[in-house]
Amino acid sequence: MALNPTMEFASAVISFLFTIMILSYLVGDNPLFRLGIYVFIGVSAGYAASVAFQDILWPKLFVPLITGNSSRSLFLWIPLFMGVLLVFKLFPRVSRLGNPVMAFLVGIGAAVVIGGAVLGTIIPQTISTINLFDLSAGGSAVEKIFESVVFMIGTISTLVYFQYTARKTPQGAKRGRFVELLSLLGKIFIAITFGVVFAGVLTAALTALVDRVMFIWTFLLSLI
Amino acid sequence: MGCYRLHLYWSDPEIGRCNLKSIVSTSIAILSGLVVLVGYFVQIPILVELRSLFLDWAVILAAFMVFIGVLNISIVNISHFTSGKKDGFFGLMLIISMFVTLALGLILKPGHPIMNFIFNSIQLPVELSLMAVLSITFLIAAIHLLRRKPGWVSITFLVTALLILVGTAPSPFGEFPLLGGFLKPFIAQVLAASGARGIILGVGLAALTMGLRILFGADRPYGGK
Amino acid sequence: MNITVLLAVGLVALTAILILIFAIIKRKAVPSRRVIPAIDQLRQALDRSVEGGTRVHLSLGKGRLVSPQGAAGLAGLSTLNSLSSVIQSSDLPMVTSSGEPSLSILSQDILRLSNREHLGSEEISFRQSRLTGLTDFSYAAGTIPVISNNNVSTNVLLGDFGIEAGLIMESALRNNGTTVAASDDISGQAVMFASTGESLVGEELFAVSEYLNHTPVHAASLTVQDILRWGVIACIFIGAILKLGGVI
Amino acid sequence: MMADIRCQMCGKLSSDELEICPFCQARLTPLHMPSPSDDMEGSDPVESSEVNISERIEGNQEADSNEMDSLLDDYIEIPSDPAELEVKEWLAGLDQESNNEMETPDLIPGGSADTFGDGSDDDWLSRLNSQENTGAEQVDQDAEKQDGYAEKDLVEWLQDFKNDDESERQQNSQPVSDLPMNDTGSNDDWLDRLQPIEGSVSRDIDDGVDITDEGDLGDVEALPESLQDSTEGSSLEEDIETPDWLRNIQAETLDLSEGTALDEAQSPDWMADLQAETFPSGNDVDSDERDMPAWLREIGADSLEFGESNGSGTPEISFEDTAIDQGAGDFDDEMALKEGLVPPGEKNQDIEASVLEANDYDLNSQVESLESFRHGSSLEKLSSDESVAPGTTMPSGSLQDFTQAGTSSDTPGSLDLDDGIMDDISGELETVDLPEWLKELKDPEVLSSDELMDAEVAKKLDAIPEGELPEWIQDMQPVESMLPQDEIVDEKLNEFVENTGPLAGLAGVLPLAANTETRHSTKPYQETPVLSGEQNQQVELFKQILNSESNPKKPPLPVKRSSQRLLRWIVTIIMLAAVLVPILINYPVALPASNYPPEMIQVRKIIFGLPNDSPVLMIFDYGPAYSAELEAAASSIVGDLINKNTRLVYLSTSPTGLVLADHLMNGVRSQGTSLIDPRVTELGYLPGDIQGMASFANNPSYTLPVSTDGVHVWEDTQVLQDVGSLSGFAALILLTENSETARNWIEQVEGHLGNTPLLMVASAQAEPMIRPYFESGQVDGMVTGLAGGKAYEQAMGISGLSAGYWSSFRSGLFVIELIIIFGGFWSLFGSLRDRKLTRKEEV
Repeated sequence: MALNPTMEFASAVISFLFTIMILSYLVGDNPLFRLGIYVFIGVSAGYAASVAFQDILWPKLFVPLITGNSSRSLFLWIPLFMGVLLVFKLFPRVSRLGNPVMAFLVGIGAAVVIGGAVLGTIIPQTISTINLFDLSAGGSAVEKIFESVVFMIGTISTLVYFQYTARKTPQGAKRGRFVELLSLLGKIFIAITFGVVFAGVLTAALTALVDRVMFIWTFLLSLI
Repeated sequence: MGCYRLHLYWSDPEIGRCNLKSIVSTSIAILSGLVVLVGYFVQIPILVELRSLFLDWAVILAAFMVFIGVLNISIVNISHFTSGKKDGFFGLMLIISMFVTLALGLILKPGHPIMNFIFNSIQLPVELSLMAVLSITFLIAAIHLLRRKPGWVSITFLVTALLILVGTAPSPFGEFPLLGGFLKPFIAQVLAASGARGIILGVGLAALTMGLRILFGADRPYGGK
Repeated sequence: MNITVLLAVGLVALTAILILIFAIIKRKAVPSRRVIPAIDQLRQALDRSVEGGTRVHLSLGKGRLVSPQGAAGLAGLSTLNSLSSVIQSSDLPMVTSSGEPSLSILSQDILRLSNREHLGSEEISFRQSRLTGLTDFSYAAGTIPVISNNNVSTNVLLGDFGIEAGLIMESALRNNGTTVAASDDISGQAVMFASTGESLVGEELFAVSEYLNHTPVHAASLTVQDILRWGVIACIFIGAILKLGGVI
Repeated sequence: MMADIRCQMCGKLSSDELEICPFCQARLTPLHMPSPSDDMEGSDPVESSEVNISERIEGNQEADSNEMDSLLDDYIEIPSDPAELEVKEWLAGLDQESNNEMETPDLIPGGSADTFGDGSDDDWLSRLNSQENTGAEQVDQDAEKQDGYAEKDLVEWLQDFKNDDESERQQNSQPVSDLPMNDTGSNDDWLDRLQPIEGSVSRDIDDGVDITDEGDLGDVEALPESLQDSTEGSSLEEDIETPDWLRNIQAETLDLSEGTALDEAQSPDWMADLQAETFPSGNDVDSDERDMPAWLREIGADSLEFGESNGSGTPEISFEDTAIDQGAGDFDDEMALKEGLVPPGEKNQDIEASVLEANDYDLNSQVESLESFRHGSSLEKLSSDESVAPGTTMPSGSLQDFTQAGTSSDTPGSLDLDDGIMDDISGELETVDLPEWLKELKDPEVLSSDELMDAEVAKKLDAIPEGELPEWIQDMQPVESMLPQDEIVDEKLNEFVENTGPLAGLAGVLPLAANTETRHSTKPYQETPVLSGEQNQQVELFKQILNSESNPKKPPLPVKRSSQRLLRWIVTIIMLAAVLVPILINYPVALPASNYPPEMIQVRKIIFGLPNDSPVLMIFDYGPAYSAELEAAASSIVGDLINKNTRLVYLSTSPTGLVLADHLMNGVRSQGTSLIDPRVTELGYLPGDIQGMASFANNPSYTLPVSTDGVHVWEDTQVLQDVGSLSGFAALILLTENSETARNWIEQVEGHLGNTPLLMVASAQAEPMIRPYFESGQVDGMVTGLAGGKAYEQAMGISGLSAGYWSSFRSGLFVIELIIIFGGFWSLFGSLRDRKLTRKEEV
């Protein structure tokens, strides 16, 4: 839904002001920056809360409870009650009343974590590493094998790098030579991974800088 | 409560007293977790239904959590303002902006032009500006890296980052075909991806044991432990 | 039930059994672990904070509890549990920040319990455990004043962080604070690697609590991780050979 | 009580009915009638002073022991005055005295044997700390100005002593006024007599160490401290051979110390005790002199006493003078050598140093104070070595009582304790208590220790018949064999003929003068064998502990905020210029992208192959911070989709995703890349993260049945009527900056897509994590970041949003590369320089 020109100009002015406020942090922490981030925190929280109400609580809880159309409406009194109990967490004296609800969330969260780790990470990532050696996928076999072997070495050595168990020696806890060698290799792969990701982060951030500089420039030009 | 160690669980009378409360919470956590976990693997209708129901409740409770968070932020910043602490005025501005946005959002809905106006005028430019600030911050961090932790790992990190950056866009002096055509893809698609996979697998293993510790009742953050 | 689900069930069951076995059998043994420099640096920083009467700040990230990123938040809470007992001896109580309301509430519970165990009082201020924002960047931006206004000398970032962690670490740097950081997100890890003296990589995030405060179950879970690690490596190796041979 | 009598010759116990010792034939009972004070065992100071003599002799050297033993024996055998009658009783009460020691409280913390075990250095430190507190309390008592010493005012150690001897005092049915310390009253008497003397001492000290009379209490209070200190200190001299008969005495008495062998490991312990005793000064000393540590005043007092004595010009005194100088020098050099605490030559400044540095309670200065104390105690030791006559030692009885009161049964070696007492006697003699009986021997005025000594020796020797050489002396011949090996008996000694006393007319005996001549050569012998290697190690360890405690842990080098700020400003200016300049100078934007990545080519193929009016699902899962990058990457793709008149349906799992989608659509419109109005349907926000994704993947029409406009899009012929599931879409495009979100979506929709291609527009920072899914075929095409967007536009032959950013982006990227290169080298060289500096510092 497009805004009318006046609103667009007002939006541009406010955007310009807040952009300057935040970029002033490059000079140093200052009241302008503080004002900018505090207002930003408030707006983002208010926006998130309004989305939570409009897109979750209202359609999924209150509407079914009010209309009673939902087949699960009977079950919806429970989360409502749990939600009320959660509010007690804000008051230290009665905060324990909210513990069972937090326990419920933590328990479900733990199950989601386990399910995600096993079904979403460990098994798929292991299988896809194995599938790299599928020569029927096409391409030069030698090149594919080379890449797959390097890939496997990188994955394995990175995994080995994290091994915690070590032997007690007079010089302190030490891992075996083979493990140390592999973990050294893993360290290289980790450094390379971080380097690549960091380059991506820099380019993403640079894009934002370019966007802001261009916005400021175009806004100033529009004033002239 | 002090009843966070399994081996202490029944020893201390003080602990014993609090066990009844914590046992209820722990049982809820374990049961709800087991239901959802088994529902992942076993397609028993009742379990699947329960899992779906619990997940829906979790989504609703997460929405409640957002409002509790709003109240939390309000309490902290009001106390800042009333106690005349540093940033008290900014805290007041935060509360005003938060409740104005929330009120408008509740009345007009998030998709309304006014809400979009607020978002596009404040949140979007601020986040983009913070991202722009990060570009300078990360660049300075890269400069200081070898000073902070000199070593071949840091050098590898910087050289890799440099190669990727050079391969991302042609330099004013022209392009390095070998870099853009072969080296960058190899580094990004093989070396970096393999390292990333190793890290992700490791995190997956750790997350698995972490989740199981909670289902065992060994870690009970809901009880304070 | 397909093969993937069978594998998943077997893996979860095996992990659970191994953790229980090691937690019971090795409950009195303190296993030998490799040195993690970042954790040593964290210990030193904590000592300096306690001796110097400055504050320790733990940031728990933004990982929603009911999501795969919740594991990182739970690991941060587990570490908070270990830290809180250490920090009780400091003049200034530690302060926590988070970008997720559930983490904020749970951290308040932990600090409250810690206060009761060590100080005999459950009183904690909301300022001590703060929810600084409800979105990624608002959380990071809201943490900047927490660091600069509270005489914080040690910053511990443990949880789900993206590149917005750069703002927190920049603030810590400007306040001459020591930062030890870990995230489950690789982008966050890369940024932390570049911005801090010593950073924890990948799964080391989940090992901090055991390194700081040994408990049988945590020790068992680290041991089991090592066992599973080699199991996965063996699977990859054997699977690759079988794949090359066209067996699978 | 008096079941046995200890023979003063062999030290063995014999029945009190015997007159001759069955072991050495020495006479046990003197030839006189028992006095009323026979019952006063343990309470008389002179009694223990006898033990002091023998024990000190043992603690020093055999030659001295023999000589002094002879004097002692004569003195016992031939009593001549009332004082001697009492002497016998004290001797008889030796055991009782020792037993009393068993009951005395432990005023020397750390003296227990178990503290020596395992060289538990931490224990010293903990004791140090505990002592610090008690010490502080004592100094607080010092600060109180008091008139005389009422019982309530007695300082801690004195109170303990008083309590310990309470039982004995009960037995004093008829108090003997001429005995000091026979009850609390007498206790106060001698203390009262102490006052004026202390005053004079204080005045004397004023020359050297400025002390006012206010510190008197501190002086008296410090007495047992110094005694305890000396006691511990003298315990270092236990490597000396002792004759059997002395060993027996030692054995008997050492039983009291629970068999604590005088092992070398004691060194750190007594140092700890000394250290602890000095803490009061360390804690509370300020410019006010009254807070000066008590032991310090003693040193000053004693030193000045000796100095004063020198002035009197008596032979012993002149001898003492030289001995003192030599001894002091020896001691200081020795201490500096052994402990390395203070360089040689600074010994005389130690006292002032300790006082000055005590303000900020520096443990190192405490150690210096300790050394300075030992310096002082050494002076006393030397002087007491010269004044070996009984008369000299008798007054120390009162001190002995204090000491025993202040010595626990587990103090390592009560013999050392007595040694220590003797060390202090000569120093304390003039200033502290002169028992009544001794006063009777002299004029009313206070005498110096040397005069006292002369008088006593003369009295005893005159009482011995001339020409008679007691048989025990003959038994002990030849004297040379008893002398230390390193001692050279010069010819003068043999030529010397005794003309007074029982040895009159005999040559080659060991007169006092001869003894004093040999004294010089024995000094090193007395002082040298103090610390063994292990003890030195422990002293070093102790010093390390003190240093580690006093030196706080080095925090990491603080970041130079000014240089940080400057660097930040410079980098900011450079980057802003790099981004702005291409805009200002209208830098050509039509530069080619680096290359056409294969994943982007796949996207182009798929978009190009989409039929018109086909439904395309877009998922906006990125935050506002990444909107610039992702809009630049996706705008041309969206423009193509609009141009193909596709039915765009979008949703978001991010609360801000929908408004960002709106922003993108508006951007595309404003860019004018689309030819027609987009047919866009907003499905809305999909909550619940992975659960929501799974739910939508399983049953999209159930999860999001209506659009944000309230239209039932799944039943609307214009929108999604023909689409029942994800596989019904022509393409699914995910826009995200988060690899986790991408992974979750990939995993959830994977089984529901059928032939529907899954495309991804991702941030450059997520590329390495998402790329494997493209490699594995789970993702059919991908455009990453601004570069990917530019490449796509270039491939499609259009100039969109990314083209507008491109020139500034390229310029900024190039500058970043340069900054990383030069900044990296700068940091590398800087760190190398730091390493060199660190190595130099270490060297």
